[in-house]
Amino acid sequence: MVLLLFIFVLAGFLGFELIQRVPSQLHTPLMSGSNAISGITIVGAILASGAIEGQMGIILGFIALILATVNVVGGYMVTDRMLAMFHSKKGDK
Amino acid sequence: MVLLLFIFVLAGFLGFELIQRVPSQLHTPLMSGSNAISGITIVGAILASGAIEGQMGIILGFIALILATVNVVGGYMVTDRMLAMFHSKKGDK
Amino acid sequence: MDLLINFAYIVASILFIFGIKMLGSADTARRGNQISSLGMLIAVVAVLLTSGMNYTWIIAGLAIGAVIGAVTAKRVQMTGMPELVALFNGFGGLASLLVGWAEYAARPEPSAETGAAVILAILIGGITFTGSLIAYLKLSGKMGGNATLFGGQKALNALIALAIVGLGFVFVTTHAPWALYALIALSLLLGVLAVIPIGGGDMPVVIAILNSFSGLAASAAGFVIQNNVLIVAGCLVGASGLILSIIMCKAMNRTLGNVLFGSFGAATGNTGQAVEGEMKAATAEDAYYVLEAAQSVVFVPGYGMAVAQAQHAVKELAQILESNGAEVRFAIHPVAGRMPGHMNVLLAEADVPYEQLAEMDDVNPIMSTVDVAIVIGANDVVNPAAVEDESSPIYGMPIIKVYEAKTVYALKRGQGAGFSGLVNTLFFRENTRMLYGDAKDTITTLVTQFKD
Amino acid sequence: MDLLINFAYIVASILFIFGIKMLGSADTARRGNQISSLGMLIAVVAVLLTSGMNYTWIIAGLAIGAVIGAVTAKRVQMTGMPELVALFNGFGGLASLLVGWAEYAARPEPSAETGAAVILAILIGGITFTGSLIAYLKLSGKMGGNATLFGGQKALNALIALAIVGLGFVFVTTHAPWALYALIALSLLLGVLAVIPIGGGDMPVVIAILNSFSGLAASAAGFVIQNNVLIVAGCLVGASGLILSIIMCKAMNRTLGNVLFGSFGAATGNTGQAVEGEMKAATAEDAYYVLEAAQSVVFVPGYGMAVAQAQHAVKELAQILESNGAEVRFAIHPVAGRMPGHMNVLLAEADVPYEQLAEMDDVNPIMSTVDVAIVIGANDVVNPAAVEDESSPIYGMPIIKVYEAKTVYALKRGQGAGFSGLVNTLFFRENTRMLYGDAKDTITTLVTQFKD
Amino acid sequence: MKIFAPKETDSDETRAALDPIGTKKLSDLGTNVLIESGTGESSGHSDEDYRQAGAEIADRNTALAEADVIVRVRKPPAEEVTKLKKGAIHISFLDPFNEADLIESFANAGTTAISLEMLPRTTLAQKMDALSSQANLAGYASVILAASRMKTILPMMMTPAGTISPAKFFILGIGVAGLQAIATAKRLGARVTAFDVRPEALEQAESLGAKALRIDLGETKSEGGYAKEMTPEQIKIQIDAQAKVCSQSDVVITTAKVFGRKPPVLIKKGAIDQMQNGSFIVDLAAEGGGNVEGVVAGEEITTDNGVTIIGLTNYEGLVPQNATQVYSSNITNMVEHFLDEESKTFPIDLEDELLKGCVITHDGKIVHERFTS
Amino acid sequence: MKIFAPKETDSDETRAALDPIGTKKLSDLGTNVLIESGTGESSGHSDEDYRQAGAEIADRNTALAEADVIVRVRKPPAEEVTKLKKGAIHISFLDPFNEADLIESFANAGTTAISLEMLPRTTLAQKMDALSSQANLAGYASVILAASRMKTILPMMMTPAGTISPAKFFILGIGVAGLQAIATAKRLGARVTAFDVRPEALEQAESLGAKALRIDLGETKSEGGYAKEMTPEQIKIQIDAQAKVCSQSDVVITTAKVFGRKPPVLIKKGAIDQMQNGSFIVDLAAEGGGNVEGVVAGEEITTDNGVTIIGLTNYEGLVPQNATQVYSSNITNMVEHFLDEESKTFPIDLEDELLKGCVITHDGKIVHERFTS
Ligand SMILES: NC(=O)c1ccc[n+]([C@@H]2O[C@H](COP(=O)([O-])OP(=O)(O)OC[C@H]3O[C@@H](n4cnc5c(N)ncnc54)[C@H](OP(=O)(O)O)[C@@H]3O)[C@@H](O)[C@H]2O)c1
Ligand SMILES: NC(=O)c1ccc[n+]([C@@H]2O[C@H](COP(=O)([O-])OP(=O)(O)OC[C@H]3O[C@@H](n4cnc5c(N)ncnc54)[C@H](OP(=O)(O)O)[C@@H]3O)[C@@H](O)[C@H]2O)c1
Ligand SMILES: NC(=O)c1ccc[n+]([C@@H]2O[C@H](COP(=O)([O-])OP(=O)(O)OC[C@H]3O[C@@H](n4cnc5c(N)ncnc54)[C@H](O)[C@@H]3O)[C@@H](O)[C@H]2O)c1
Ligand SMILES: NC(=O)c1ccc[n+]([C@@H]2O[C@H](COP(=O)([O-])OP(=O)(O)OC[C@H]3O[C@@H](n4cnc5c(N)ncnc54)[C@H](O)[C@@H]3O)[C@@H](O)[C@H]2O)c1
Repeated sequence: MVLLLFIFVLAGFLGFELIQRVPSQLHTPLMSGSNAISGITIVGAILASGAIEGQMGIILGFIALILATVNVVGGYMVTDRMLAMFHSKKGDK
Repeated sequence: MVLLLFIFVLAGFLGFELIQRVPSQLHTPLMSGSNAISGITIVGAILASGAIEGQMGIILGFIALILATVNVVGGYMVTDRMLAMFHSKKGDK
Repeated sequence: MDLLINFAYIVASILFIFGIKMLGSADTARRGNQISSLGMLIAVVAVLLTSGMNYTWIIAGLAIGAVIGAVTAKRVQMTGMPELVALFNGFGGLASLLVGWAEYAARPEPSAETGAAVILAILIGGITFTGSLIAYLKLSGKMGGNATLFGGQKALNALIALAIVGLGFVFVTTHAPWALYALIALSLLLGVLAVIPIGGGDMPVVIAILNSFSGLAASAAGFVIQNNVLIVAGCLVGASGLILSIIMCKAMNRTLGNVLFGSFGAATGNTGQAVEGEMKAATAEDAYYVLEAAQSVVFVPGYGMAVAQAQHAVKELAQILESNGAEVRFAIHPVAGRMPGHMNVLLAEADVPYEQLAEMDDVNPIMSTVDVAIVIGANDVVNPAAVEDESSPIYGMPIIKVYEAKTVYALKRGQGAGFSGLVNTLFFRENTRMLYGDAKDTITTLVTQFKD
Repeated sequence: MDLLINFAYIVASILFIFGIKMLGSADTARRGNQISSLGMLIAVVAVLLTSGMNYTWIIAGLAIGAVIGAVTAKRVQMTGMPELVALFNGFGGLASLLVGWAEYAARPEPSAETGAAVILAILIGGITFTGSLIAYLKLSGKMGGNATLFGGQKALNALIALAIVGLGFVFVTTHAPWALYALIALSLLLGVLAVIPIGGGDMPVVIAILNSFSGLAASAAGFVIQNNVLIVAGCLVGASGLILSIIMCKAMNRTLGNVLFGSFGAATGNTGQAVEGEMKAATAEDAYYVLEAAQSVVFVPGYGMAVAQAQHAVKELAQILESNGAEVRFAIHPVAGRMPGHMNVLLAEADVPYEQLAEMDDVNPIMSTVDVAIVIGANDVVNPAAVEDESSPIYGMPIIKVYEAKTVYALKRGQGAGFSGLVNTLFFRENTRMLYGDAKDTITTLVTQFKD
Repeated sequence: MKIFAPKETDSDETRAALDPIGTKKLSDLGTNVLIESGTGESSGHSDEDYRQAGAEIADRNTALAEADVIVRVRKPPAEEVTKLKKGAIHISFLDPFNEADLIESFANAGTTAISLEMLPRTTLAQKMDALSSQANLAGYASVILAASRMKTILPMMMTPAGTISPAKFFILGIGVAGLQAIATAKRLGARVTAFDVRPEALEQAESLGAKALRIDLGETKSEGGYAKEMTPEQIKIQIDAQAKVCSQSDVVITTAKVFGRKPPVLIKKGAIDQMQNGSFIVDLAAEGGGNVEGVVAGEEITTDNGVTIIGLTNYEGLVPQNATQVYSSNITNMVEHFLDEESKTFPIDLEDELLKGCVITHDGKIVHERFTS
Repeated sequence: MKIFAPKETDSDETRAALDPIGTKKLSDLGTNVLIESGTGESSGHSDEDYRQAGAEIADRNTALAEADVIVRVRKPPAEEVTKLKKGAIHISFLDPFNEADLIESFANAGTTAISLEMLPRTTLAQKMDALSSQANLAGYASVILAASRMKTILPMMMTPAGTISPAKFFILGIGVAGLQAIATAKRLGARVTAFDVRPEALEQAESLGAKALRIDLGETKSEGGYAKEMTPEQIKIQIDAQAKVCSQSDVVITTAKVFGRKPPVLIKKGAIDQMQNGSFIVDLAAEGGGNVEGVVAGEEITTDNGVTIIGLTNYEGLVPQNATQVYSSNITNMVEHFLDEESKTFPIDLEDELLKGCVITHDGKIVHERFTS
């Protein structure tokens, strides 16, 4: 648990440092992209729906899995669409 | 061990991100300051000289402790002296 | 096998880190997103290797979720993306809540630590879910975008917070299911209450915050199931989301606190006269991105350029824009400045080539094809009242019709009027953004942006 | 108690993170160092709380080390600091080596993982130790600063590396003490061999690298004794030290590889004529820090300023320097440029106040009190040969004696000569730094530095 | 509608009321433009140029009697007013404050006299504002005149043969002419100091790189773009402060006019006496009496201590081609502004802000409020 | 050592060889300075000014006979050479390529004649380089002259009364004078195109903001800072390209001289015929024959198509005070450079790089290599 906390703290700092000056045009894609990452809870959902005993747990896990997958798959795809648009606009000139 | 590796990786990234644009005047103090931090091995040395069994271990630990302490104490003090000088120069104007 | 999985987690985390970093810069953003999705793939594959899994449910869940996600993502209109992101975000939060709940359902007697983690996962996940839903509704127009306020809101929120703390304590000590259910209900309620009072215009910041929350929720879920990739990825998102929302607030000239709890509704410029619309401030950074992509740019200098002595900086910006491929013109209004030819003197001093100087009559017909018009300390000479408002004292004066350009940046120090003392409705238009500050400073900042 | 200790470790790590971050910026550096030392204190106190410790040795060791460290740190001359840092760094490396060794001595049958960690701690620690020692000797002048090269060096190094890998394998599998001792010896040898061929001028970069190594050694020691504060702090130092050394190389216009393995010795400008000294390039960033602290600055414009059309940028820099408290003058040499009054035309265009223009004869007498002279694309008019070299065709021509200023920055595009085609010895002087590149770009970068 | 531009009668006048560009524009608007032969001679335009632009070269007397609108630069000789047909509109500078008789005769002739200097100086009217357009060129010309007369150069030059210090200019009155004089002298590299009673004008001078002389005069006001008259004490303080600057200046250019009154005398003999041998004073207000004591309108005098005082009455006439261009454009803009598209007439609506300001006589009466009493 | 500055004999000459500042400097160096009465009159300096600077006002004939060094601007009248004492040093412009007789008489008189135009143009010699110091002012004055004569202004102005387009200048020959002309015209806001045969000069013109006309002429060389003569084909190509620019220009300023030869005729009648009515050509090479076909040295002519060709011989004389200042400074620097501190004499060492270049006669002989044959 302590180690996990350690990891948590370090990751937090890293998150802070990573995002320094983001051009405002990228605010939305960045948000959307990191939203997709937050779908990492999919891993938890998989574990819950696949490895947990008890009906209740599995049902909850299953719903969680669907939602998390939507978040991940949809999130990445939307972000990619946004960025593709942005790119082609830049490519124009 | 895996968690430790995790921590190691995160800390490494964090170290990279922290130092972005350092003015050349600060190169030496920064080096000196982080040198002092690398004296953290003092913690290991304390454990070695205080908690390890076996004569050999203790002797090695003891020497390590002295060296690490020199590194830590001397390192911080030298850095502070450097920075104090730098400060007063800036304060001048 | 476990070692492999854990190693995969590390790789996934590293990919997330790179992904987020690359998302922060225009050139690498798309690659960054792909790299982070690769990280996600690795994490998912790794967890699937866990021994003793029941794949039926998993595959079903993955399939259903993937189809829904992919279809919505494909279908959505460009304009609908922000609200979709909000919705997805809400799903993520709910998923974290459910993971926490499921874990409790499976092992109903958690240790204190795990219990606390469960509560956090549920709490943060719940807030994220309903908060995101409200944001979605507001953004998609299914709910009034205005701030919805009612009396005692603050008191109510405080009460709920108190109740949550109490219930949390009860749950950790007694593991009573009812406490859990109550917590779930309250957290969902709290999400609604927190977002409802915030105006539609501030929703992007709210989403950024909720995004940060959903990361934290994932992280909390990670603590529940003791999974470090969840912790790392969740916390990365949590922290970067927070920073991002702060950056966004800065870009809006607000503080985070002000957005979340401040006075709501659209701030109108204190112009003393009723004008429709509001003056929208932008930063040089915003302008940079628009200018960077602009094909044709028209500068409209006025007396403020003379006062700021910004001509040299303007010349430099014009040169940069040209070498960036844009067509650059200076539209000189005959009465700009305080003497005939005032702008000419200044621009000649800065060595702006005469070829770039355009007369009002030459530039007005093509104004609607101009991507960006940059109004540098000019006011009266671009005041649409001269064309539109018959009651205006300057009605009938020819002006440079910058308002027809796709985007207008107006550089001024503040809300000062021009020589004629009139309110300028240009500054309140939909396509106008104010860049406040001394014109020279603003231009120099823009130049710096281009150089970085 | 364990929880408390671990918690303290986390706090210490956070303090280190803040400390390093703050060390990176001039305003906060000193506070940063103090914060990181606080972190160290917390870590030490925490470890002392570990149960079952024998405090006799510990207190003795701490006391002895502290006294030595404090006294040397107090005593050392300002000029001796860099080598002292090198020495301390070496001690840190050796300590890590010893910690690894002690752990092995205490538990001579380590797992494969721990065994690998022990090897790493010993290897990196050993290299750090002797490498630092050599750096110390070179810097303090106790050993020739020149690169010491001998034939077959590379082959030898490769051989040693091979041997280390082999011995490492033996040690991990058999735990044989002799393998360990051999490893220690070889790592010490490798440190010596790696640093000896590097010239004294490059020592700062070497120290930065060794500093990074000592961090990694601590981290390795952390893996040996499974202590996470060691891992975190060591790795932070390792990574930041690496970045720092890369930054330092950039500031010297070199690559890291070039410094460590490249052709050694001083690079002389390819001027075609033998001149003592070397042309030393600097970056605008370096110049910024010197200018920032300068009390009096003299600009010496020449034809290059005209070619670069840098006058406006120069004016801006001058203004910034003035508002920064420096006294700014423009020293105009009568024949600077290509026509009489060439500089006057340009500076008047940029609106440099006439009060700031100084004639050669007025500025020369005070030149030795000037902190920084900035030579902007001037060459012949600041060529000391006119005063010093009787054989020079321009001997006897009056020049602006910038070489008397404390620091000279010369802005040129490259090694081009001036109108007269002569080599300019000014550029090879001890107090001159070249800022290569178009003068306008260089000045603009400087201006940007001030604005950031 | 017939618009007639007669040749200016003043032999010093180099400008014309219309140039070929203006002629063309008026023709395109559907009016008939009549030009007296030789009108454009001194501003660089031949009769042929006008003819190609659509004008008819007309006999002066015939055209005066026929024309619906007469445009010229200077006020007409009194005898010509009677030649105009009833209801004709006469547009020119009129100097109405000093020309009561002339106004009287316009009224008697039943003609509409428009005095361009009376045009309200609103933002809207600027395109017709001939005072501004001419003052602007006068400011430029005054500096070039001084530069061509000086024994020294304007810019600073640091040369192998020593440093030539910059010429010092002092501009008094920072209106349109003063600003352009500042701009021109600055362009040539002179050190320029400037003064005006209106504080906002000082900022404008600074926006052109001049040093503003700030004299504390207590309260001053401005109205409609023109300066108000000052109290005697204020004038005294100002005069002393200026004398000091003058004594250090190589060239002093004065441009201070006060609407409807004699220009203030800002440079007294005492100040001139302290000025350097070889220095110049250029008085742009000379026509109305001058800002400089002893200035003679239309002439150039040199004082005992070697100060040359130039008192031309027509600086803009030094660049006649451009002066004609902008004057012609002002006139054309005015006609275009008020022209009735259908009937091709120039209706005089005395309710109109602008016309109310500049129409002096109409329908046999003096209608302008400042001249009726 | 006595140094004498006689009043210039050419009545058009406004400059003097010494001004009071130079006089003072020479006096401080320990020499005796003699000045003829009225020497500084036209450059703004009274006898009194000189006297205060340490000079003695001397009778011309006496002083000519007494002085060890005679300094003046223009070449002396032939009859005065004989009046000099043997061994006297005479410093001035001499135009030695066209004045064989004068040189002869210097040699016969046993005097040392230093021709300032022959001074090698090394970086070291710049402080004495009167050609540069005068050409510089000539470049400035030529533009101011043109500006004061034009019917239009130089800068562009976008005004409510229409846009005044900038005047177009074409500068031919980008030496010292050409560069300063470019700088001055640019300052005033004109559009400037410039041309020179030396490619490096084009970069210099661009460094002042002019547009360089790049004509491909094949190979051209420059030597010691002077242009070499071109081949006939090269001249043809150049003339055609220039004619086009001329026809679009309001003012053409030519400054092309070739060391020791007649200046090339760059603007032929054909080009002038295509130029606009009211445009100007200012020929700075007029004295040596001119760069412009039909130019008359010292006069101003107007062609049938209204082009005014100005061929003054002394543009720098338009700003006599500064011209005198820098000339005086060149002279003073030269005396100071060669003065023997102890004996206060001006020893002529023909081994010296600079003297070798500019001493024409010495010790009764013509010693300069270019004039001995
Ligand atoms: N051209 C002529 O001959 C002439 C002569 C006299 C009068 N006028 C009149 O002057 C006006 C000219 O119009 P215009 O558009 O050029 O100017 P304007 O209408 O007077 O507006 C100037 C604007 O510049 C802003 N400003 C002032 N200093 C600034 C600085 N340092 N940085 C950024 N912005 C600054 C001011 O707003 P903030 O205070 O908010 O910064 C102001 O709104 C017309 O009304 C015209 O009729 C012209
Ligand atoms: N004033 C006069 O009347 C006159 C007339 C004719 C000749 N001269 C002679 O010209 C010389 C003037 O001396 P000076 O010191 O002014 O100039 P200089 O000696 O000619 O040196 C100019 C320097 O500027 C550098 N440069 C060129 N373009 C540049 C750019 N874009 N950015 C940065 N640097 C640039 C060049 O070096 P890189 O190529 O390495 O960049 C060159 O070394 C004297 O020898 C003088 O005798 C003067
Ligand atoms: N509305 C417009 O757009 C418009 C158009 C043209 C001019 N204007 C303004 O009208 C004003 C006057 O223009 P003008 O040039 O025709 O004015 P002007 O010729 O009447 O006077 C010239 C200047 O002299 C100054 N002056 C008067 N008495 C003085 C004294 N005792 N000492 C010093 N200075 C004195 C005046 O303040 C004025 O600035 C200017 O501010 C100008 O900007 C406005
Ligand atoms: N050593 C020094 O420091 C120093 C001092 C003064 C001048 N100079 C240099 O000497 C050079 C000449 O100076 P100058 O002004 O006395 O020269 P100049 O008066 O002899 O000639 C003027 C210009 O005309 C040009 N020219 C000649 N024939 C031409 C033709 N057919 N077409 C077009 N242009 C033609 C020449 O190239 C020259 O640039 C310049 O480059 C100047 O920089 C050097």
